[in-house]
Amino acid sequence: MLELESVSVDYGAVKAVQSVSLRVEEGEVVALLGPNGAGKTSLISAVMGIVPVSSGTIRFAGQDVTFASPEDKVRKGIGISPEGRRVFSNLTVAENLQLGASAQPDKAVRAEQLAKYLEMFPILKQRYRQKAGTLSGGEQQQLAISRCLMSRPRIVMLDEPSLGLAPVIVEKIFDLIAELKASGLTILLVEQNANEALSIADRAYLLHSGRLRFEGAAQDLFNSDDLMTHYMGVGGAQ
Amino acid sequence: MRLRVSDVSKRFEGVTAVNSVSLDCSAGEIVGLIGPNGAGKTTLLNMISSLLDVDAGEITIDGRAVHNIGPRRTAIGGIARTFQNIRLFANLTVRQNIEVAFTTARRHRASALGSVTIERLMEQWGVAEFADRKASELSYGTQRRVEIARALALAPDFLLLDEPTAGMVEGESQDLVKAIMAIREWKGCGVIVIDHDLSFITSVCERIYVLDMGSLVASGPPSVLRDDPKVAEIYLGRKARRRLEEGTDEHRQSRQ
Amino acid sequence: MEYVVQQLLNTLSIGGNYALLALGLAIVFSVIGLVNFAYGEVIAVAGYVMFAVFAIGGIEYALVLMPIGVLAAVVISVTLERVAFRPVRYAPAATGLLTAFGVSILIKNFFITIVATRSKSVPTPAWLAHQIDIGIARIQVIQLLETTVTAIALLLLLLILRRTNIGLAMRAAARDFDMVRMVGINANKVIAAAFAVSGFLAGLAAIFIIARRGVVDPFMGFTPVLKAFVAAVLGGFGSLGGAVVGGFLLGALEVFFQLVLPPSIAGYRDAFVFVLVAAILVWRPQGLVGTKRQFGDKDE
Amino acid sequence: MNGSLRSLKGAALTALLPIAIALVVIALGDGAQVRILSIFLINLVIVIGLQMFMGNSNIVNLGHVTFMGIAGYAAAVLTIPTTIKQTIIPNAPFALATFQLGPIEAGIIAVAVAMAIALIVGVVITRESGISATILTLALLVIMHTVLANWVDLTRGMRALYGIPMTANVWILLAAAVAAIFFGRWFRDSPFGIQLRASGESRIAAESAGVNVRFLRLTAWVLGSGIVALGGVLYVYLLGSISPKSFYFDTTLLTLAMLILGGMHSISGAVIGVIVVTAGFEIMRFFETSPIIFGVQIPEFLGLTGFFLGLIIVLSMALRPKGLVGTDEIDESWLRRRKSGLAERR
Amino acid sequence: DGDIIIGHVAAATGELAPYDSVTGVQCMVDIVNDKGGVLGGRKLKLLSRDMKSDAALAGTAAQELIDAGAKVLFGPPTDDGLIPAGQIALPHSIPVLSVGSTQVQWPAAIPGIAYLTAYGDNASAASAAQFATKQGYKTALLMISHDVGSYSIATPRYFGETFEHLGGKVVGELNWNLGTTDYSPQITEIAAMNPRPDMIFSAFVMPDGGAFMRQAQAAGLDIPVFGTDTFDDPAMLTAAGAGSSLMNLGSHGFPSEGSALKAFYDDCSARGYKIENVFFGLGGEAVEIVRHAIETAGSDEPAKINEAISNIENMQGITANSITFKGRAGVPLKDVVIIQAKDGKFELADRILPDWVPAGDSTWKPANAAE
Ligand SMILES: Nc1ncnc2c1ncn2[C@@H]1O[C@H](COP(=O)(O)OP(=O)(O)OP(=O)(O)O)[C@@H](O)[C@H]1O
Ligand SMILES: Nc1ncnc2c1ncn2[C@@H]1O[C@H](COP(=O)(O)OP(=O)(O)OP(=O)(O)O)[C@@H](O)[C@H]1O
Ligand SMILES: [Mg+2]
Ligand SMILES: [Mg+2]
Repeated sequence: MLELESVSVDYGAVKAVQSVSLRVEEGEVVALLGPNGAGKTSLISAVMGIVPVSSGTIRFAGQDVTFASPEDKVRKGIGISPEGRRVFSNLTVAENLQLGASAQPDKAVRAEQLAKYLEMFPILKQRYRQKAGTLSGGEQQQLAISRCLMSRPRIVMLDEPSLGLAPVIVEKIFDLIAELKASGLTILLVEQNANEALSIADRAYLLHSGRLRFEGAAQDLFNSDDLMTHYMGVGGAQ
Repeated sequence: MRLRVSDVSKRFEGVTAVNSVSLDCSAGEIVGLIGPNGAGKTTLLNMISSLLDVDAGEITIDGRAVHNIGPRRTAIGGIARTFQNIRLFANLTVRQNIEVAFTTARRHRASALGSVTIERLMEQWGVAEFADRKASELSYGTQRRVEIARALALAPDFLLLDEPTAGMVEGESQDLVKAIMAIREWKGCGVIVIDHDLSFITSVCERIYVLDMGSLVASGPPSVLRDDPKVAEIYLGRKARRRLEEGTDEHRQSRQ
Repeated sequence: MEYVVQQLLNTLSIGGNYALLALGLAIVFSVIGLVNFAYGEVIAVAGYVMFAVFAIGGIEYALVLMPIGVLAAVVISVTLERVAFRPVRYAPAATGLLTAFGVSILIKNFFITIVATRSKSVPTPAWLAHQIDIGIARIQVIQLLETTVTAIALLLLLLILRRTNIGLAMRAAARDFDMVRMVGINANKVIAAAFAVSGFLAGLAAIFIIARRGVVDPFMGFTPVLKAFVAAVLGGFGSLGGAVVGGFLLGALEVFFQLVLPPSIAGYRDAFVFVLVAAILVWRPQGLVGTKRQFGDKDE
Repeated sequence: MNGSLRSLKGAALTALLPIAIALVVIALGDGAQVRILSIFLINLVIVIGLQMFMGNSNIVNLGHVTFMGIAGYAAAVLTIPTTIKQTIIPNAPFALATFQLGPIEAGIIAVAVAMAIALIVGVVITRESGISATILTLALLVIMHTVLANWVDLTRGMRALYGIPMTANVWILLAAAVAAIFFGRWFRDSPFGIQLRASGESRIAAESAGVNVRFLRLTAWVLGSGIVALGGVLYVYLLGSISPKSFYFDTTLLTLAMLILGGMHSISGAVIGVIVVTAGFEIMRFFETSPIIFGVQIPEFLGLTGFFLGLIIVLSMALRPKGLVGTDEIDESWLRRRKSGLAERR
Repeated sequence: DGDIIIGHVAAATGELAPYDSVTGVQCMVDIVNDKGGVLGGRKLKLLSRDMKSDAALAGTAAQELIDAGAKVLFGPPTDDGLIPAGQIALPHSIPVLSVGSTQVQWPAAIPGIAYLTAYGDNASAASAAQFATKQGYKTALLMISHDVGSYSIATPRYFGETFEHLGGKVVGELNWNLGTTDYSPQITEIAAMNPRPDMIFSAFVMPDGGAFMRQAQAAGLDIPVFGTDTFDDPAMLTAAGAGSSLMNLGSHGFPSEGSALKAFYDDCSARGYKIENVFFGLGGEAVEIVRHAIETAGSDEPAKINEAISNIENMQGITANSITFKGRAGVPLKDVVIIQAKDGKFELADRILPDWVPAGDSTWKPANAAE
């Protein structure tokens, strides 16, 4: 469904992503892992089109969307919960969710999605008329995730969705991901929480210094002590 | 020295963010503050650092009231902090970022300053190599360390850390544990730390306080996390609880 | 008392003009944080286009000229956004301010070079100056129009901003442009829309200004926009309701000091007005309409 | 500390360019060119004064020219010979029409008066942040202008005051400009300057690090106003006459454009801005006089200077939104560029 | 001996531009040269520098022009630019004539070399007062402003002084501010005066005066509004629209049939110049004064030209039939034309050499504060 072919991203002299090829099939959950500064966020931003791709092509549902605008991509069915949450701080929770649904023309679907996420994250219901900027960090994260699902996209890219969340909510998020997966949604998941991510993903990519170091079944990465310790610092030794 | 928060409350139109919470922290102690999202942890920290006024209650250091005096006087009074969303001075260099606080310390906290220098702080926090780089050019983890170094440049009696491990990979969190332990050894200051990384919290804290919906629901040694069913219910969820019970090595455990 | 009623009506229409312009400034400020000092030139462009159509095209029907003027203001406003302000959209506030100054200098001197430093006349319809007797006072058509147009424009704007997606998107784009795009909205269009609305308001104000002055000149926008700035800040910059309140308040202050100051110190009118404005700002830094709140470490 | 040595060197480096320009013009230029140089040097002083508050506190200041005006008028009224004062401002308050001071005493008093007024209004202005503060500075400008225009007994209203001994020669102006560069750089790099800049980036974080934001803003405001005031004194000593029109929006915009165009956060930016705008302005003015170039008479085009000034501002802001020099001093960015080869990105 | 250079420190752009005229000067220079120049065949040459309505730049421009060999300087219309230019000219004894200024005190600032081309404001205001009295007006309201300078404050008070000297009464003063769009508060105020004044005198500038008259007329305030030369501009007529029927003014000259001004305008129109307003005529007059002085002095030496100008007596001018500088400290004695607007056109109503003129320096105290 989403296909990247030798995509590179530069920020001036900094080569954040170097010739990365990656694909996400329909209905799959794909984990994208890597330490700080690996280039995960840059890659996702490039897919969305908010940072320019310096070379390579991006295809979505068979179409070349390398140079399509972010808004077009969202309307085609790509959703994103970005790094740093990026809620509209001067709008209320309700207004944030309303904007999240912009790409969904069907009113009924919008209403249904709204009801669903307000139920899943009751805190959003309680803070419904509050300015999003004054929410706590974790509340904002929940809002960001709900917002991107409001339009019922075909694929979502979640950039560290568990960041700053209490364990109980993290659990909820992974339950949600599992549920979304079951309902057929395609998911590209960026996580520091490698274990959780790999346990839910079908396939995984490991990124380091802008280059791919692993691609394959999630379970294989999970079982590779070497890779995990070396790149993710998992296990305590560095 | 003892920082004491007594029956402090804060309301934001309609929301009681903090409801009559009391806690304390002594010099040399590392205290954890945990709780679900929106529990009021950051709000409590904001009140201790005087970024917010308390609606009721008081905050004292050795009996001297330090609430509602504004962030500047709080800082001079010996309370330093970091922010959940990193707030560095983006266009200043790492050295200058630290110097901002250091200047305050030199003028107002000379006696507490001892042998602290900007260079030493940068060494200690592993940012010396970036000394002349702008804060905005650093990676996330490095920024966090600069922020802590800046807070320490105040030679504080109490250090407040708001989610220092957020966005760090596990290896980095482990390093942070050591570094925070070292702060205590070095300056003997008290530390209050908020975090959602349980292995981090359990490894650094002697005591923890658990907040929920603005109220204190539990406190005690880190084991309350495991032992108090209420905490488990509101905060941990099934899996985290299971992991805690089974041991701390997350990676290996869950791979079985 | 007839005199008092009459002066109140005068105040309303003067304030209405300030309010229109303050609103136009506030909407752009609230969307991209730009302090648009080139706004006066948008007014001037509206005027000069009307002049050109009259002088070259020979058209002197107000009902044709006026819509053309408003349209010109919309077009220039949107064009300026595209060519001048978009490149500095993410830059520090001072940069946008200077770009606006630059645009202002450029347009002003364009008129000086191409047309003249001196004023040029634009025909205005006689019916605008007609007087309507309303019992105790007489009101001119133009005053009536100005007050009602302001009221309608404000209501419409508030409706748009509060109720429609594009209004929400405008307010959202103010904080995070890319994120607006990432929820599937063409944010460039949103910002262009804000400038279009701003230009529309300037066009309306321009019509009233020109109807009163009868001529256009390169410097015509300066004073009204200076006042509009003060009005916008008085009401709380970025707050649209505030801009309107600020506009009327400033109008009232001016008229008040115009009337009560004895001739020996009447020349100090602007100093009195601005001292009072400063006092209000110091008393309520968030503006008359905004509320002061504590945010702690959170963002507004 | 070695930091202050570095900023001293930086200031010297920054001052080199205006000094070189001045020496060349003095050696080779005609009367008019020396005059242009003089005004350039005065603008340098004013723009550095503006930079001190605006560049460090990150608050746009539209009111700096106020202090140029106050000091200019104070110096004028004090130095005009009593015989002239008796005819043009016989009713001047405080018996000002009855005595005359030398240019140095008068200059010192004028700057002191301006700084005292800056202190009083500064207490109010520095309370505010962002656009509110900016509009307060604008209000200040309008109020000052209105007072100058109306206080006829003292200022002669909009009519020019004249008879001021023309004591500003180009060497004095050069010395003042260089001193301003060093002072501005020293303040910027001093611990207080750094704290003030920090508060401009994040007020919350700065206060939490113990920064006394209001006090520092006020300090920068008063010192900066003092430098601008010095510029105003020199301006009247150069011109020999003075009228309120010189201290209003045109001057405000021009000096502001110089600062922002060069880069408001650094002294190098201020200097480069003044140089570039002055040079651009003079080049345009040359074309405006319909010169003959390569045998072709360029047609006269009034308003060309303004047109191009606008164009240059818009273009350079679009291409270099942070100003020509950027946020750092020139020497700082050189240093950084040299070092960045060493420190690699993780 | 090449061309004799006249340097013009011109307000070509900026807010003073309507009150200066590079083209009027240039046209007259062309005419003089076409007629064979001066001193038996030498040509005049005009160099102009735009001072952009900026005082400091006026000084620079003066220096440039003197460096370029100017023997005479023409200056901008206000003293803030004239004085720096004059101070630079003074050591060279180069005479400085302001083309458009009517400010009586400015020549005193640079004594000995400074001249107005126009009459002083006191003379024009006195002429207007004399005319108004003749029309039978008994009470007058003064509209003043501090924003423009002596022109907008002193001129109305000169008028008031003369008007009262001639037996009329000033019934009040109202303030106006430069750039005002809406004069309704003042108009309502005047309409409520009881009894209403017979006339209004103001020194409005362009285009504020037009706006005021337009709005006054629309509000049914049918009182004549007097002004001076800033009103003498076709743009003012159009700005005033229907309100131009209220307009009366005292100006420098009127291009009536057979007048020197008409001839000058016609000649210049034929040469392709565009006559904007009466300052075009003053520009020509300034050149004529200099030509006259050079011929009289028989030299192009600045000091000699200066001397000759100061001794001019009863010279035939362009706007005025007789110009005298001798014994007048730089402010010429000229007659004033009174113009009225009828059906959107200016008409000559009278030509007056005022019998009584108030002293040149008003203290600018408000008229009614004297009691
Ligand atoms: N706007 C930018 N300008 C310059 N360099 C950048 C920019 N954004 C990111 N980088 C650099 O690009 C590299 C990749 O960053 P990126 O944010 O994509 O990493 P990441 O894998 O998402 O890391 P993290 O886990 O910390 O979020 C880093 O070295 C970073 O410093
Ligand atoms: N300035 C404010 N205005 C209004 N409500 C606020 C403000 N600050 C915090 N709140 C509300 O108070 C509650 C507590 O917020 P706080 O930031 O203290 O939570 P937290 O415990 O730090 O959560 P997290 O772990 O998610 O960061 C939240 O529900 C939040 O919405
Ligand atoms: Mg990332
Ligand atoms: Mg928090």
